[in-house]
Amino acid sequence: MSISTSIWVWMAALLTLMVYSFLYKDNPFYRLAEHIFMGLSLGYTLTILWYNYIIPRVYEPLFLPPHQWSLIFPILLGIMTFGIFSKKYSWLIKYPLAFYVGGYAGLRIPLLLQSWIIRQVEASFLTPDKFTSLMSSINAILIFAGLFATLIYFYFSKKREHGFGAAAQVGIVFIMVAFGAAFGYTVMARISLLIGRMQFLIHDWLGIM
Amino acid sequence: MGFWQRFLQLDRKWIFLGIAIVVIIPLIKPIGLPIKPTKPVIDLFTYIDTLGPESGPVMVVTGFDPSTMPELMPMEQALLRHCLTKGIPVISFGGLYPAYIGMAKMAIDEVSADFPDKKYGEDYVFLGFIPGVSAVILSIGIDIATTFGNDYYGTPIDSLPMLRGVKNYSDISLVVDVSGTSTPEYWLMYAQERYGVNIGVACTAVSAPAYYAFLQSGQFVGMMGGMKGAAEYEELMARKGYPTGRRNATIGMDSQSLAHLLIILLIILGNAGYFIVRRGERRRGIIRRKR
Amino acid sequence: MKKRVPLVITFVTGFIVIISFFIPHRPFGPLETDTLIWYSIILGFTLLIGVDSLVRLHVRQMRRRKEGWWYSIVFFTGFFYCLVIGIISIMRTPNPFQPGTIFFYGYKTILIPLQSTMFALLAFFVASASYRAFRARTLEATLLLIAAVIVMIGRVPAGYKLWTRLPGIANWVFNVLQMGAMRGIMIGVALGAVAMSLRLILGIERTYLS
Amino acid sequence: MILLLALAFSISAKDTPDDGGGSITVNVYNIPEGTARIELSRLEKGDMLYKEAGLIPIFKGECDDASVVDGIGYLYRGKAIAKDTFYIAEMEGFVTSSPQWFNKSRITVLIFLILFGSVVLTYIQLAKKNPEGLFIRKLPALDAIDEAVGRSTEMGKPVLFVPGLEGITDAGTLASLTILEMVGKKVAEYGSRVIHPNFDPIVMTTAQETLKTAFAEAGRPDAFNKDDVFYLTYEQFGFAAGVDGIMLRERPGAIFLQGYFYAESLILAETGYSIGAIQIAGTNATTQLPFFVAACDYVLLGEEMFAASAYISREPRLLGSIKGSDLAKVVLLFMIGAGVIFGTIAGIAKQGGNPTYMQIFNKMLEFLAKGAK
Repeated sequence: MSISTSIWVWMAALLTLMVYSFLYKDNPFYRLAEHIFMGLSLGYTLTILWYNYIIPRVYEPLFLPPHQWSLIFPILLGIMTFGIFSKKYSWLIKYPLAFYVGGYAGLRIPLLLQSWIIRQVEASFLTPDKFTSLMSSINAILIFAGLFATLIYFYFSKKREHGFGAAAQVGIVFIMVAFGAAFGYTVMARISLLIGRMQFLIHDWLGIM
Repeated sequence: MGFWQRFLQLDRKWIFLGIAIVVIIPLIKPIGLPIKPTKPVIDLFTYIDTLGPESGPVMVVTGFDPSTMPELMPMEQALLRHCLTKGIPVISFGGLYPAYIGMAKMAIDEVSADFPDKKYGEDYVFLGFIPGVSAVILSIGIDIATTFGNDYYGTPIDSLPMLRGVKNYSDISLVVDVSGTSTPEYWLMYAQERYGVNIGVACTAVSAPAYYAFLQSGQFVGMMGGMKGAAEYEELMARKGYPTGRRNATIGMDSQSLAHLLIILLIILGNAGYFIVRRGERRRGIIRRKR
Repeated sequence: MKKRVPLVITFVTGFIVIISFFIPHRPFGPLETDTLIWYSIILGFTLLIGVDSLVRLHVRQMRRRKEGWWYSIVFFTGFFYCLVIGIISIMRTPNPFQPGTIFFYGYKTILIPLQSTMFALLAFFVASASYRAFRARTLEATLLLIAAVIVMIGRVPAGYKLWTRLPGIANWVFNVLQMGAMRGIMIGVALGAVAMSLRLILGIERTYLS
Repeated sequence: MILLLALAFSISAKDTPDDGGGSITVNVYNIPEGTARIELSRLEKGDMLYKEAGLIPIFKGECDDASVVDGIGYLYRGKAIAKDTFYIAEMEGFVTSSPQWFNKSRITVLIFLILFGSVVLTYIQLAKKNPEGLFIRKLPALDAIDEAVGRSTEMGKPVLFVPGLEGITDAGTLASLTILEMVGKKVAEYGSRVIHPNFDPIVMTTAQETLKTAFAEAGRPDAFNKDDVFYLTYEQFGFAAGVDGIMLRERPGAIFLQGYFYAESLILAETGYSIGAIQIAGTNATTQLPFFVAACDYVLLGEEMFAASAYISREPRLLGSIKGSDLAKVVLLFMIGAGVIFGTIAGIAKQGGNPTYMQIFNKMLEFLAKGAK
């Protein structure tokens, strides 16, 4: 039992207990920890912003040799976002926003098509090598049935009657099993986070383990 | 109100207390339940195990912050330990976002302390954070030296002996993204699809289901999902007799088991109570309607 | 006029970025990495707007002495402490995340525990949600329940001890039953996102300009 | 050391395909046993001496030389160095690098893009001409919205609408704004109040706009209180804690969780459940859907959010996209279905000694895989 002597570990442990006091009820200690957290994370975001965007992206390439003058445009566009602070010039933000939205949409389309659609369709093809054993054939058919029924479930252009309704029902069964599996997996993730904090409290703070 | 109604109205606090107790006890007195490695983790482990001192370096990318540290730190340390034990040259990349560099530093310091014979610059290299996210992944495909300039400690890339023959992805045998976010998809899109480099993923249990689809279609070489994935990797290391250091993930798995059992019990009890109460109401309802 | 020019900018940027995916030749090929850099510069500026409106919210709370206004003082102290320390450590050492700096120390000992503890709260909420919200009301909910229990028991050493085939079944649920549905959902969401991105580039979707 | 001209060890080089030029791909074949290193050297046309040009990784046997200049001829020589001897591989005929105007390996993506794009655009034009003509089935969650807002106002409680953590460019955030418009109209009719905490400043300003028009259309422009749409914080868990605080203090009767959420989704849904509010969730974040299904009364699953916003607004652009996606799903299903049937026939034919179908099938798969490569 060697309780830690560093005041930083004590501070971290106290803050952890203050946050967990929320489990008992919403109390001033929790509100205190909540506001310390919001204040620090905001200060932290600004520091990263300063260190990661403004210095390497704006200040250095512009003012230090091999001046990249082309960077004037994104910086000008960026400064226009400050238009939002004044009633009169609030329309200025539309220009940087337009560039940001155009760039984001342009980047996503080909990559979404490639990785999320074509690659998944290609992987769903049932090639003969998937039918090596009885089990693998059943599995291949089940995966294909799951995909088929799920796409039917997400089909909005037809009323859900007789045959079509039945396929959608099978679809929701597959979807719910998928959600159940993901839920089960996520319970694991949350518990391991708690274990991480408890290891800190027991091992690093109280020095029991 | 009958027993079951009160039972269903059980205050949340008792459940919270139950979980806390069930998690703390094994941490103080571990039970040591057996761990059975699964295929995705075995695939990742065997791929790295086939590499050796003369094969291309393995790049371990740190992509997690404090909130997902318990699951992902043991994974990163197991990967670094595995490479250093086998003498595989390893590049620890401090990550695509600034928040991760602290984690990368912790991992590399703790692991390299256990390998005094391994020299920095020859057996392992630590590259710091640079802004640009997907721009960074793309430019590593062209030339690592121009992308990073110098390593975390400021020494120029080309003066690091280990990186002499390493120009871009074609010289790297594997990139493992240890990530708590969706960055593995960036590595997939911007590195694997464009430059053909092999990608392994070590992720939180919550993002594992989504990556199974990419694993099954062969886009990922292997995968470690959640603390159990880390424990399996530690188990595979131990079975091969490699040094594992303090097996945090394996110790955690006992608490994980008990917590899961308690939650399953809660689900069963919650539903049992719900059905009993509903049947009770329906019976009383019928009696009333009969009158 | 104020709406026409931004729409043209969105169209031109989006169109050029899409072409540069298909045309590796000189002007277009490297355009993709340039756009990424320009894109993150503008992202940095939008962060500043978020910070401003939050500071104004807390100033309003303090001026109006709304109940619990002194929490805003705690907020500002935390904010300025972190900002000032951050800027100082940037002055001194090039990388504020170098473990030596005070900033990293504050980050490691205060922000880390707070963030991961907040995240670890989820474990408690998952447990109480499992007990109270998790009812087998319908067929679908029952299936979700059964699949969750199988996966939870199968992915843990205790499950392996109970019945050696449990991990295998949990994996089967994952690799087979879950695969088809997850792929269907991914394709559906991806189609929706591509359609939305097309609308944005072609100027059909304009809510972001309202 | 004996200079062994190994017949087996050979080298070849070609312009790197589908690139912006300035790069040549060098391949080495049947690398002799026990090779420790393969050194690559390059001779520029007109020079006399080979110059060092880096190493070829043994495990790949291939590397891209990106330091070449377009249009100049190069000769490559590989030197495989084993323990006590080395092997030389040379090539005849100069190679020049050149940029390509079209990346052939992405032809499939281009075809998908053009097909899907034109289908969506035609549907949008169709929807403009006659919006009623395009049928979309009614989603049960939409009736629940009426019921939820009605019940919440009867109890004299406000309605809470949480828009998720993503910015204005996310499909889920845009769909949530359309649903916000419908909820806003309902709340205005019932004379209640809607609280809208925000994570992204641009979404906040857009939401203020949306609610102002919604209240005006419901004939109660004065009832809209701008301060009900406010900025909370920029940090994920600070936001979750802040919204929980609002739930516990304001005690809303109905809670809408619409948009792209991350791990904090369960904190919101669980606290909402604990104060007994009707919760209607909707998200395109596939990893968070299980929590909402477990803890909320109604959930719009991924695409259902887009369909709901199309159904509510009957906007041609939204209707067109849903109909376009539906048609794409049918086409994809037929493709996979045809692939399955053709694959099995080819498989049987192959057993029966006639492999031609199988070759066609593999060529089809290769073409598709090229798009995915």
